[in-house]
Amino acid sequence: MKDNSRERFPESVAISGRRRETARQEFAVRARVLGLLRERGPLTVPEVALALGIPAPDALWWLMGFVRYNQVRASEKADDDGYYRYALVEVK
Amino acid sequence: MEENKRKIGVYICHCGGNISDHVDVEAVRRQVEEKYGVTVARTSMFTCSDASQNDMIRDIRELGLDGMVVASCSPKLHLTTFRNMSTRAGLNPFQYVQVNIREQCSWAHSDDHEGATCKAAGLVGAGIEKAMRQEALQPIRVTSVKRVLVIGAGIAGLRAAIELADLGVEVFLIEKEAAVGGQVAKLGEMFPAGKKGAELIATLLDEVKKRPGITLFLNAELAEKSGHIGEFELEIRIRPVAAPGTEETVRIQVGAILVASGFAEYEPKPGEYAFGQPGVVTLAQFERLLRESGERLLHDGREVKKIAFIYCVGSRQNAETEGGNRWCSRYCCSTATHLAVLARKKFPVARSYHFYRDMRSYGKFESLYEEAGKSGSVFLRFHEERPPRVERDGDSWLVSVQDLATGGDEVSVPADLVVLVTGMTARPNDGLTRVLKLPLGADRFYNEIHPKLRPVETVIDGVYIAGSCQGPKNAGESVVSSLSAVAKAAALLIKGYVDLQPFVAYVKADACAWCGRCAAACPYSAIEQVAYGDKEVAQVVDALCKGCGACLPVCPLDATQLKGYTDEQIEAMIDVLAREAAHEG
Amino acid sequence: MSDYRPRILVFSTENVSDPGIDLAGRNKMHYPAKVLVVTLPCSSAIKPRWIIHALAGGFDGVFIAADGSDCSYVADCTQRTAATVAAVQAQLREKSLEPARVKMAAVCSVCAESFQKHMVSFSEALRKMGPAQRGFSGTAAKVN
Amino acid sequence: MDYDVMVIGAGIAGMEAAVSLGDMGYKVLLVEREPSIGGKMILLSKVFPTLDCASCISTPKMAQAASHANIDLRVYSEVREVRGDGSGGFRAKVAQKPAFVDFAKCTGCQDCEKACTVTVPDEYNEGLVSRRVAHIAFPQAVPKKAVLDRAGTSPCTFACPAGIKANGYISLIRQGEFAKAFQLVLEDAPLVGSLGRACYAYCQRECTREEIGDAPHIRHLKRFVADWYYARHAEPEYGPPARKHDKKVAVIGSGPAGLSAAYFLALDGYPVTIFEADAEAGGMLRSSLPEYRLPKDVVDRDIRNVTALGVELRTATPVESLARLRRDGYDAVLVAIGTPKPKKLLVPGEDLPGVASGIEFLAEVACGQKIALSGKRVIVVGGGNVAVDAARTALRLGAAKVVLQYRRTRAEMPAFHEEIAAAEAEGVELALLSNPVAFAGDGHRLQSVRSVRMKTVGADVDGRQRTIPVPGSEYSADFDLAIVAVGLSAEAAALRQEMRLNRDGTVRADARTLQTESPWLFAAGDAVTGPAMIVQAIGLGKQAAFFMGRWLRGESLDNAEFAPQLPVVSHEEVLARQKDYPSLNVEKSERHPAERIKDFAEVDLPFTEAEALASAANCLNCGICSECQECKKACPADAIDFDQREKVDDYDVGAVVVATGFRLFPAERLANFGFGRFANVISAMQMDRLVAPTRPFNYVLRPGDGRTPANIAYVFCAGSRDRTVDNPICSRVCCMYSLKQAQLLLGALPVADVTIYNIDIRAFGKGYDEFYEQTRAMGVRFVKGKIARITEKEGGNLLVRYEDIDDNGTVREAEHDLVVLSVGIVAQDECRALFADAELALDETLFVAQPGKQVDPARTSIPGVFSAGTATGPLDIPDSILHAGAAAAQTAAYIEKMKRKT
Repeated sequence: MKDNSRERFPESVAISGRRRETARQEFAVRARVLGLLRERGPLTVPEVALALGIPAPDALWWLMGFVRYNQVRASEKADDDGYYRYALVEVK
Repeated sequence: MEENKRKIGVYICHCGGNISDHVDVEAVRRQVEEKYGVTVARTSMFTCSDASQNDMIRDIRELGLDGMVVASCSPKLHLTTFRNMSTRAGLNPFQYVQVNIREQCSWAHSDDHEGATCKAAGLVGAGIEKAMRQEALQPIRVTSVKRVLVIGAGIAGLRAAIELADLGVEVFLIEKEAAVGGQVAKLGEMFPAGKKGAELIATLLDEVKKRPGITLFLNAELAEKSGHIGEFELEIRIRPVAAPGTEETVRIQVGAILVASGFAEYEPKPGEYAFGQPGVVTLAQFERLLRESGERLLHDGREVKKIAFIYCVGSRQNAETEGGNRWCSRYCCSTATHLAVLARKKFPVARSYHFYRDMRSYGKFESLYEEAGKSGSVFLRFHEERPPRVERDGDSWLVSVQDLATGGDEVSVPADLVVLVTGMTARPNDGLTRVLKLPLGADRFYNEIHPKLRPVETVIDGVYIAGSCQGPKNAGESVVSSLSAVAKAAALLIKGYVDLQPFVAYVKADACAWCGRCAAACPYSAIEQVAYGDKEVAQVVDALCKGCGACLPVCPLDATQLKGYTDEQIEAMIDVLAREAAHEG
Repeated sequence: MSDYRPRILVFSTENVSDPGIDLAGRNKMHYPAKVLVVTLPCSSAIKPRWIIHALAGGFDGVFIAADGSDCSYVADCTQRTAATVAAVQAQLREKSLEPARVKMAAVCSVCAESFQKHMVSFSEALRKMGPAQRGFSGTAAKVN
Repeated sequence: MDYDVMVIGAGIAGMEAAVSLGDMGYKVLLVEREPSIGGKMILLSKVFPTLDCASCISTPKMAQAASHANIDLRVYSEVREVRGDGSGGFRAKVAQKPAFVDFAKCTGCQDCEKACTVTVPDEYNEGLVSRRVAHIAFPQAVPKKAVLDRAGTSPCTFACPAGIKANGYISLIRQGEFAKAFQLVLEDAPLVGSLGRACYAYCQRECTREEIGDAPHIRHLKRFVADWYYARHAEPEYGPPARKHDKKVAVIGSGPAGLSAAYFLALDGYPVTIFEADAEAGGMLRSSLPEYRLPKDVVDRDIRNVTALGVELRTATPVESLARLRRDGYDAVLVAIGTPKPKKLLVPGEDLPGVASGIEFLAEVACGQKIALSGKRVIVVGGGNVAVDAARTALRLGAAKVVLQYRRTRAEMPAFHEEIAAAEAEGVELALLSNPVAFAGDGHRLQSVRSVRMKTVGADVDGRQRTIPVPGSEYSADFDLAIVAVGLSAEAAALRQEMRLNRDGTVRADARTLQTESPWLFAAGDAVTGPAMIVQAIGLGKQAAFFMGRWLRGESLDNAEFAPQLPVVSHEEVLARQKDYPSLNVEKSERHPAERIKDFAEVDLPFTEAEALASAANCLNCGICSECQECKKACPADAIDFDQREKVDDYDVGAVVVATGFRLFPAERLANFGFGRFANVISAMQMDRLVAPTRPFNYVLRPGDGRTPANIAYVFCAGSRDRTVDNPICSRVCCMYSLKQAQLLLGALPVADVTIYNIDIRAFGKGYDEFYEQTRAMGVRFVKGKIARITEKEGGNLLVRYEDIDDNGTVREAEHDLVVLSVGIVAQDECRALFADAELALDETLFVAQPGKQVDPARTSIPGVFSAGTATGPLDIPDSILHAGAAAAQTAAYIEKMKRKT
């Protein structure tokens, strides 16, 4: 028997390095993402990714972070392809 | 009137801006300050701070407050804080009312300051109305006798009795049969510990005998029950071995009852997989055969070399076409693989063939399955709609199946012995069920209140269920649940009393004209019919009432009331709320 | 009439729906401020009389945030509460008031979003119906 | 005995055991390492087979555990050690981890969370979304208290002698909060603009990212915020603070140390007067730093940050006598007079006209004296910053040739290497391993410099290469001007007579308090340390102000800790957090050398906003918390406490219940399945979050591109029943939780297809098989299949290759748009290490062993220690709760037995 399951199963790193980096950059891209939504209206994740030239998983990540803190709102329904649109929440 | 005037203190919290940024707390304070019955109304930056609490304590003492309202955050956060503060100050803690103007007001309406302020005033006003009509309450203390009746002296009952005795609780342990041990006593080598069932039971029985606090009655059944949690009056009927045909009745008083009445093995219907014919046995019969065989594994005088196990007999049945035992019996997969391993070990010539649907060797029992495979067992999976066929083949049997693992090819296996891996069913216990009024599930096993919240409790307060009477379990699991029931029963009895929350229902006897609707509506059988003057009325047994209020809407005369939620309180609250809501601010 | 804002009384339960309503607030999910909550131990306790009292006394609608299947008191909580609602709705019909003024939905401890949506849509529905008071003109309303 | 029993872990089993024991009347210490109780269950969506909401089931239990009269709850705490006490009980060490939040004050309002400037993956949402570093674990947390994640002090911040929170202002810049970033620097040092240009930036050298590239340009970012702020605020936005104290302070010297001390004392509410001998304030900042590095208007603006506080600045006012100052009514005096005196080479001809000291040369240029060097040849002797500055200044004054002469190698030049490179780029020639031996002239002026070549002869005590002259290597070269910049020392000013001095002429003061032998007299800056960096002087000024304030208020200096910091985070620790570091590449830009030597305009060009954002985005947040102070400013209850530290308490407990739970199998170990590589391969726990009402996304979406999945696959036994990954046993819950999720998914996504690849369906508990049948009836597809490999197609869909068990093991492929790995459960075996003097036996899968299996389910190998719940192996929730109940009963029996013994 090995000594410790930490060796067998090192603490799960489900939160990969990429995620941590993506998280860190959240604020740095915030103005760009919000600016884009302000300019172009509600967009889907792939549209945001394409417009800013960033990977789609990152675009999703950032949008969800903004949704969480009420800066961005998701549409009620998905479009026919299954994508929701994300709109800027205008602060009064 | 004036002398009855209540003295309510009101504290409104800023929560450092979390409330006061959206609610004009000073305006709310001014508004409630003038209310009838309000002696003092203050605001505070943080009502939960020590300083504020000390102010409240001072107010309670110096102004002789008999009611307190704090309007701050959700009661989930600070109800206990302020109840404790009230207690410290000498105010009855149940005369404290928490009003939530943060989560349900300032935060929800941070977009509407006027609306939020108006609503806060309403909510605080309603809280005051509630407090004004709130009498002082004491927790309901139910005395309990430190005795438990344990029904069933199988492994679960024996183990529970020992533990209860060790916790200083006196135990009456009754067993319907003439011997203790239930199903486990009949078993040979068990998994995973490798101990024999009989040895296990003998050890437990020794422990029982060592403890003077345990009284064991064999051939005994519960005949009558009255009373309630803490104080049940019971009648035990015993058929003495010494005097067959006679009966003896023992009356005992206990605080709780623990039912560990066990299960029954599924008995295949005649013809089910050729059951009833020679060479076709149940799991328990095979276990016994294995245990009792000497040098060679013999059945009906013939040596058994090839064994066919057919799984899920009496379990996972189709409701329409089969017996309707829809449940999985949980213990049988592991037991069958365990027995196959044992058979191989004891009789190296024995080969096992397993006809199964899903191998449910859950958790660590996976190793049994692995071991069985390693020791030569062959596993053939069948589809539920195409069960194996068992046909006579000369002296032995031929078991055929469309083996799914080989793409549905028909595979036939000759077998000297066919073992039907039979499941568990509820043990018929109509008498006990009737005496205890225990609820049964669709599967006829006893039903717990909630599998996660209260897994060993029943709707009858003070009556616990444990072991396989609640559902299929192996021996170890039965013990786990019986010990769990011990913990619950001990919590109830160990102090000699139980404090129950005082917000219980009550019946206004003058208004009541017994119709029985409330009693029927009560899920806890907490309402009795009693004489009152020259009429019959309903009465709530405080000790049984959980305070859900299910009896309120059914009373045509508004005679049933719930403390803390009386018609007067609720309607006064509604009136204030309606008035504030009417403000077009 | 356009700025008429319906008043809604919500009956909620301590352990199940109240935390859900709290969560809506915590998440700053806005709904009309004319939504006021009275908390009970279990939705099976709600009396038709209270609902009528509320509608007679100035509320335009009553919403029952029911325990649903998460109730820890009463196994058939939903059916019982539904029976209460049905009884009240029958009384409303007698008064020629819309039965839809009384609404019930299960709100569990994390159902913040559904609560908010219920409040917004219920409020909108009541706005279309107009004030409930007309059903209680004259003697019916005994509000102090 | 402090407690009858200690329960370790407040998941569902720990809570159940604690409540049961509490109900029995025992005093319970319930220890939970997370900030909230509730364990993993509270994070689930719904629970099988009844589909109750996990939160509705858990929260009443959590409330009960938290408010139980017999339970003392310690959240965010860790048991460090348990030792037998020799009589059946135990002695436990329990550490309260610092949350940096005073729980007694926190109201759970989340204002800190909204203000926080650092985002990290949210572990409570299985990394699917971000959360802030200041956070409340999850909405149903009990207690509802905020916690700050701090790994320690970031190396940049830790390195700064002035305690400037580099990580903090970078974090604010990244947010676009330039004004706040400026304010944060200003809180630690008044001279923001000067530091943004002329600081030697220890922070930069310590930056973890220096090792892997694309480090943020820390100092340049500071300059960026100073420029940004000064451009918008020509004057400080504040005036003098309310005067809180009457005692007056005199500061002698207006260099960085004096200004800094004056600033902090004034902020503290003291009246301060600065005495400066020179005509203008600023000390070396003004006199020796050339304009092209630090424009004078920046120095002026920086100084106004100090004077705006009402600090009186008396320039051209040399102090001759400390005693006089005391008589004039100053209660305390700070000496911050620096080291203005140039050292000499002590070679012949040094006093010739045409031989100048570096510091004087720079000062003359700085105060506007016209020095024309057109066509002249200049030699600068020395390798420090003053030397380099002098050389580059000489070039800008028109010198035809500038030689920088240094007696050691280039690597050993003490000057900032960036500056040396810039000097070379501009045309300064380096004469290394060379030393002047004489200055020769015609009696009126310098004409040539005679030098000797040097060679290295091994290292001396401080590790520097020692050099000696090479015999016979003397040579001579013609120069019009020689500038000697070989160091500075203290000046023999008159008032030095009144102070105890060290041998080297520096003022003798206590290293910690900066107090001298005369209690009212403090000293700071180069006057104490000898020549040092600006930022060091600023730091000392601040330190002196701290202790002077205390002394003036009559408070003891003995136990006062100045600017306590957490230990520094190691680079290894930071780099271990992740594997790859994508970055935004930004280079700072500068004027072309040929252009810049034509005037004294700044060499470095400022960042644009976009460059600043990008550079700041590269910061790794080594401390996790950046210490930006935004939470502290936002908290209405003043609950944030950066000085909180771990506290360890000892308790005597009668018995111990180990309810430490389990861990999920790390899915990335299943290399063939692509978890962590393919965005649309997720773990079942992630799916549970996605279907939970408190979900991380607005809906059930695939993480790859936010599309609603339409064809979802479940891979069963991912990390269970698999010897190849060292976990041979069945995890017991995965079948059922997956069935539950499938049902929830079909409810949420009515058009979706769900396929379950499984070997057996282990629906064994009460109501489970019925649930399975119900799931089948709902249309979920069950395939008996072993997954061999998952590959990702373009667009994010996944190809699942499996052996079809029902078809003779034929290998097939199917396409899905989301794959869920039904990961198993493994042991959380750290609990074993807690027991110092006894062995907590584990079974072969490292779960806590149950030696009394059949009849003593909660017994462990240590008498008095019991196990509860999944610490013993995989269990579903009902079985965990039952086991916890059994643990409570057995623990109670043990306690009773011990009581009877005594």
